[in-house]
Amino acid sequence: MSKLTSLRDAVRAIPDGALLALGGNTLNRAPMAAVYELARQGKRGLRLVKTAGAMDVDLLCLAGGVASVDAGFISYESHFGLCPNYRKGVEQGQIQANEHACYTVISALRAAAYGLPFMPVAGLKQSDLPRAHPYFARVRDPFSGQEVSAVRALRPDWAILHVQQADELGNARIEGPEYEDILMSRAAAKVLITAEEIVQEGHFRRSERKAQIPHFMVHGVVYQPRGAAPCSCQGCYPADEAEISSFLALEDAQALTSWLHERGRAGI
Amino acid sequence: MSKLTSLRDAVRAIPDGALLALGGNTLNRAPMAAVYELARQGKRGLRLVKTAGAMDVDLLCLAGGVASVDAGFISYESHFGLCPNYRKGVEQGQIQANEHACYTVISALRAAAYGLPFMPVAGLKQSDLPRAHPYFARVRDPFSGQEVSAVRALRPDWAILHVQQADELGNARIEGPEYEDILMSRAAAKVLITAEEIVQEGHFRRSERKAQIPHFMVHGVVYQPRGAAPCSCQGCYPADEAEISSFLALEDAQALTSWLHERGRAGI
Amino acid sequence: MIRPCDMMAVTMARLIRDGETVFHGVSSHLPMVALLLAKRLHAPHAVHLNIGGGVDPAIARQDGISSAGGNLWADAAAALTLAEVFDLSMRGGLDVAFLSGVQFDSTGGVNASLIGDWKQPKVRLPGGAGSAVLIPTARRAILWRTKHDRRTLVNDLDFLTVRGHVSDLVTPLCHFTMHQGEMILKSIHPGTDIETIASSTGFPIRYIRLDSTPPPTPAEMAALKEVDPGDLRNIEFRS
Amino acid sequence: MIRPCDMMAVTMARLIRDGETVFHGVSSHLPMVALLLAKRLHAPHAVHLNIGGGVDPAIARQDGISSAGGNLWADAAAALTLAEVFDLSMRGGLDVAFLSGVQFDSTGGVNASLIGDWKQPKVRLPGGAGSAVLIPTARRAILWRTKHDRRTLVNDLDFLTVRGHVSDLVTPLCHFTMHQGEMILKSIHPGTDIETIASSTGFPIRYIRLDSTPPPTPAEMAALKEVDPGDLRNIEFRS
Repeated sequence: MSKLTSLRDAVRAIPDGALLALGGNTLNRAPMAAVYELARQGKRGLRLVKTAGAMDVDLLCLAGGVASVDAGFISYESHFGLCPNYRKGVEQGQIQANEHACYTVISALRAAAYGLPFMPVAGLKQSDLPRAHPYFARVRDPFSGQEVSAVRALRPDWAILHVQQADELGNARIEGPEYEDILMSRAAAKVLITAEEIVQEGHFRRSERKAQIPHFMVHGVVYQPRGAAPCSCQGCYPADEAEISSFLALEDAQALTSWLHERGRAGI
Repeated sequence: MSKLTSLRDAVRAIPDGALLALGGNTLNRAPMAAVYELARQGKRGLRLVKTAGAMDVDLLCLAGGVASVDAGFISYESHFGLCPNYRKGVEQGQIQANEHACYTVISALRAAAYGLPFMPVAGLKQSDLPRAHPYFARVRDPFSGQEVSAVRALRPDWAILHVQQADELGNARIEGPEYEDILMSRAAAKVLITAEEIVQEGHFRRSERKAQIPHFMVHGVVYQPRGAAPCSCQGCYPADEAEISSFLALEDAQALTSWLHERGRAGI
Repeated sequence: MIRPCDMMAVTMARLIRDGETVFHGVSSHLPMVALLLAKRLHAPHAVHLNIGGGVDPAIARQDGISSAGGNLWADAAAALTLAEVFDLSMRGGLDVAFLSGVQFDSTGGVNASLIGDWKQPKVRLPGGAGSAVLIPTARRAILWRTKHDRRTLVNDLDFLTVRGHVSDLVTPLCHFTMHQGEMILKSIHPGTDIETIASSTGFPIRYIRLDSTPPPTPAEMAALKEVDPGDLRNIEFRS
Repeated sequence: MIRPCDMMAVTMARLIRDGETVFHGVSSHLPMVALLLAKRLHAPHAVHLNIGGGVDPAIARQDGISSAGGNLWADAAAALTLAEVFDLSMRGGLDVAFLSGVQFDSTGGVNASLIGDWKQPKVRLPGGAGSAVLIPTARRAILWRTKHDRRTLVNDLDFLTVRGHVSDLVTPLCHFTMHQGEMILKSIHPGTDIETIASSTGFPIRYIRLDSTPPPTPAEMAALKEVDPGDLRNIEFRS
């Protein structure tokens, strides 16, 4: 029942057009190795879901693989500035920007995890967002009669999550910030795990730090050291500024292909 | 900013009539020392909330302190049988049994934690429960138009939780089964923690096993070794069958008073 | 002489298929043992979900008091809280839920709430725990009850705690299964007969093909003793 | 010469009161430093909430790349995920949220979404992150922006990402505060004057009483260097 597989085979299982939740937050613990492989395989029409994305989303946009992005925030942080490829794709009408408050992404994922078609959301009040997007609505509290906002469920076809530890059955543990990863593993129909380290199942059994993602939710496990690089991975490595800058210097999809090819030969 | 206090003073802060969430599940990690103290102080009109309660609920019922119980299951397990005092109180019309599916208690607490007046609930379909109780209703999904069940929010005035470790600021950590305790700490307006052990704040800071209940949600911390006994406490002690049987032999509230007095003199 | 608890545990275990996600709750030592037995025998990859929150616990430590305790967490590889197990079922990911009750009717209806009128019950029962949401959402719900009499298997429930995806009902006398919305007799445990069952059942007994429940095999009995050395499967019969 | 980042950090820090729960998100080094400064000085019991999920991290390790990273978790005593921080605000438990944007109007409206027409934007901005739900639910939202010009402080927003409980807006030039639904000038930072501010602001400047923002005190500057040895507060000005 081992689910260990290669990154190439794991990513092959993800179809064009998939609704894809990406773990991590901005430049932290994003599943970059899997993102590279999605780009290498030339996936098209991906519909991305994330509270706050950065290089992961931007790279797939440069690769021309993105149809839409449901997110609260898409940008690098600090001196890296905005995501140029995401911006360009949206501004040229090739990519649909489904702007959320980060919390409405969480609420939409919760709805999926709870088997619900929608989730009421407190807080979304005076904003043009509900007017601009059909995934927002109002719903009446059946007890008080008062109205409250609601968001439509987002049930990703796949969640791709990079973790520090997994066993070959699929049990996976995140150390440090969890971001929305655990929720994504519940909301998605299938889960792909890339892991810094493959441990024995007994490792979790003997520990009080249990896997937070149980094996039966997971459909593929890839041993992928530095699988979040050039983003940071808590307890393993910081973000790699030079590498991020190197990506940001790429001018087009062709340049990206060569850049990915170089990294592929280096085993990244 | 220490919140360390005595059990007596902590329980004094809880008013008659409070909506009270009790941590743990059946005979596991229920906050029994605090329950004893609620009975000793003769609290009245308490409205209890729990997914599955046993001796905690039954004891407060015998003490005459309970107005209502919102729960999915109220019973001992295995050979201890039903909760006689809860049964009697309900059957005599003194206690309101607000039967839930355990999950609708969870959903009602989630609604409170998420600042919502209600929570939609999948699954509650063919049942007399919604007809019998006003906290169930139907709500229309604003996107598909289909109907789904809903439960009214339950926002406890207090959650009383027994944990293995807390620091004096209120940071609290549960080891092993969490049951609904973490959710209760979010849903309740105030939280009372009793703890097997008081640790230094630095203990959590140095560890990767962080407190799951942050200090600012907590209003009182009581150092209470064996604070779940005679229920079990994971990693500390098993349930005490003799002591549970001793309680079950009590015939009335007066007998309970003596029984609690004896235990009080023994420092329990 | 086959003990009813052994016959029930084995019958329930046989209903679990390999790879299924299976949940049991509180007061559920019998299904817990049945699940451990199935995992030992024909369903090694069945997934054991429970209130203690451990996924596939090895249960090195027995607990006769609770089937919702920390022993179901301590040696598990992954943790999944009760809330999350419910969520799993709500989104269609739970294959089997084991649930009990006090009254059962021939339509698969379950009453675990009360006896008498719901506005002023004669007997307040524990309540259905997760039944009201799990039985309609799990792929199938397997019911068990250690009593089989006309007060348990009734024509009319005093209260409908839930009706839903009930697939089977296992009692000390027999095994019922749901067929086209009706609870029909599937097999009779050794040591009883259809007349005894009919006279102990409040609703009409119907069946399509009637089998004898195969008695526990030596292999099943040996495995049963291994997974349940403390005889937890017998707790409900002792009380 | 007072650097704008120091003046802004100090001004924002002074707005935090002791014991308050305070959240900042991504791309938020300046409010992060302001909060650490406030905790070092007058608000030791302010509670630091963030995306990394650590409550009151000591932040022994600086991170110039992200204000949402693991360093905000590593040495915290308690963990609270982003989802739970949002929940806290939704139920009325968050005192202060620090948020930014690209356009601000005189009613406290914020645009962080786009420039141009929303159906076909000229510029796609990062998005409001948590703003649309936090600004209406936090007791007060403190806005900051490292640019102060007529494209930033505008009469008409291209898109209303959110309007809500904005209490203050801090820029490199001045400090605005909300008064009866209107953003009014509260104090002018050293080194500028009201004419400069008026000509750099797209909406009419109004005030009730106009102060000079007190320059950072030696104690504030000393504490600032202690909590931010890596000069993270200056990141937005360098880029």
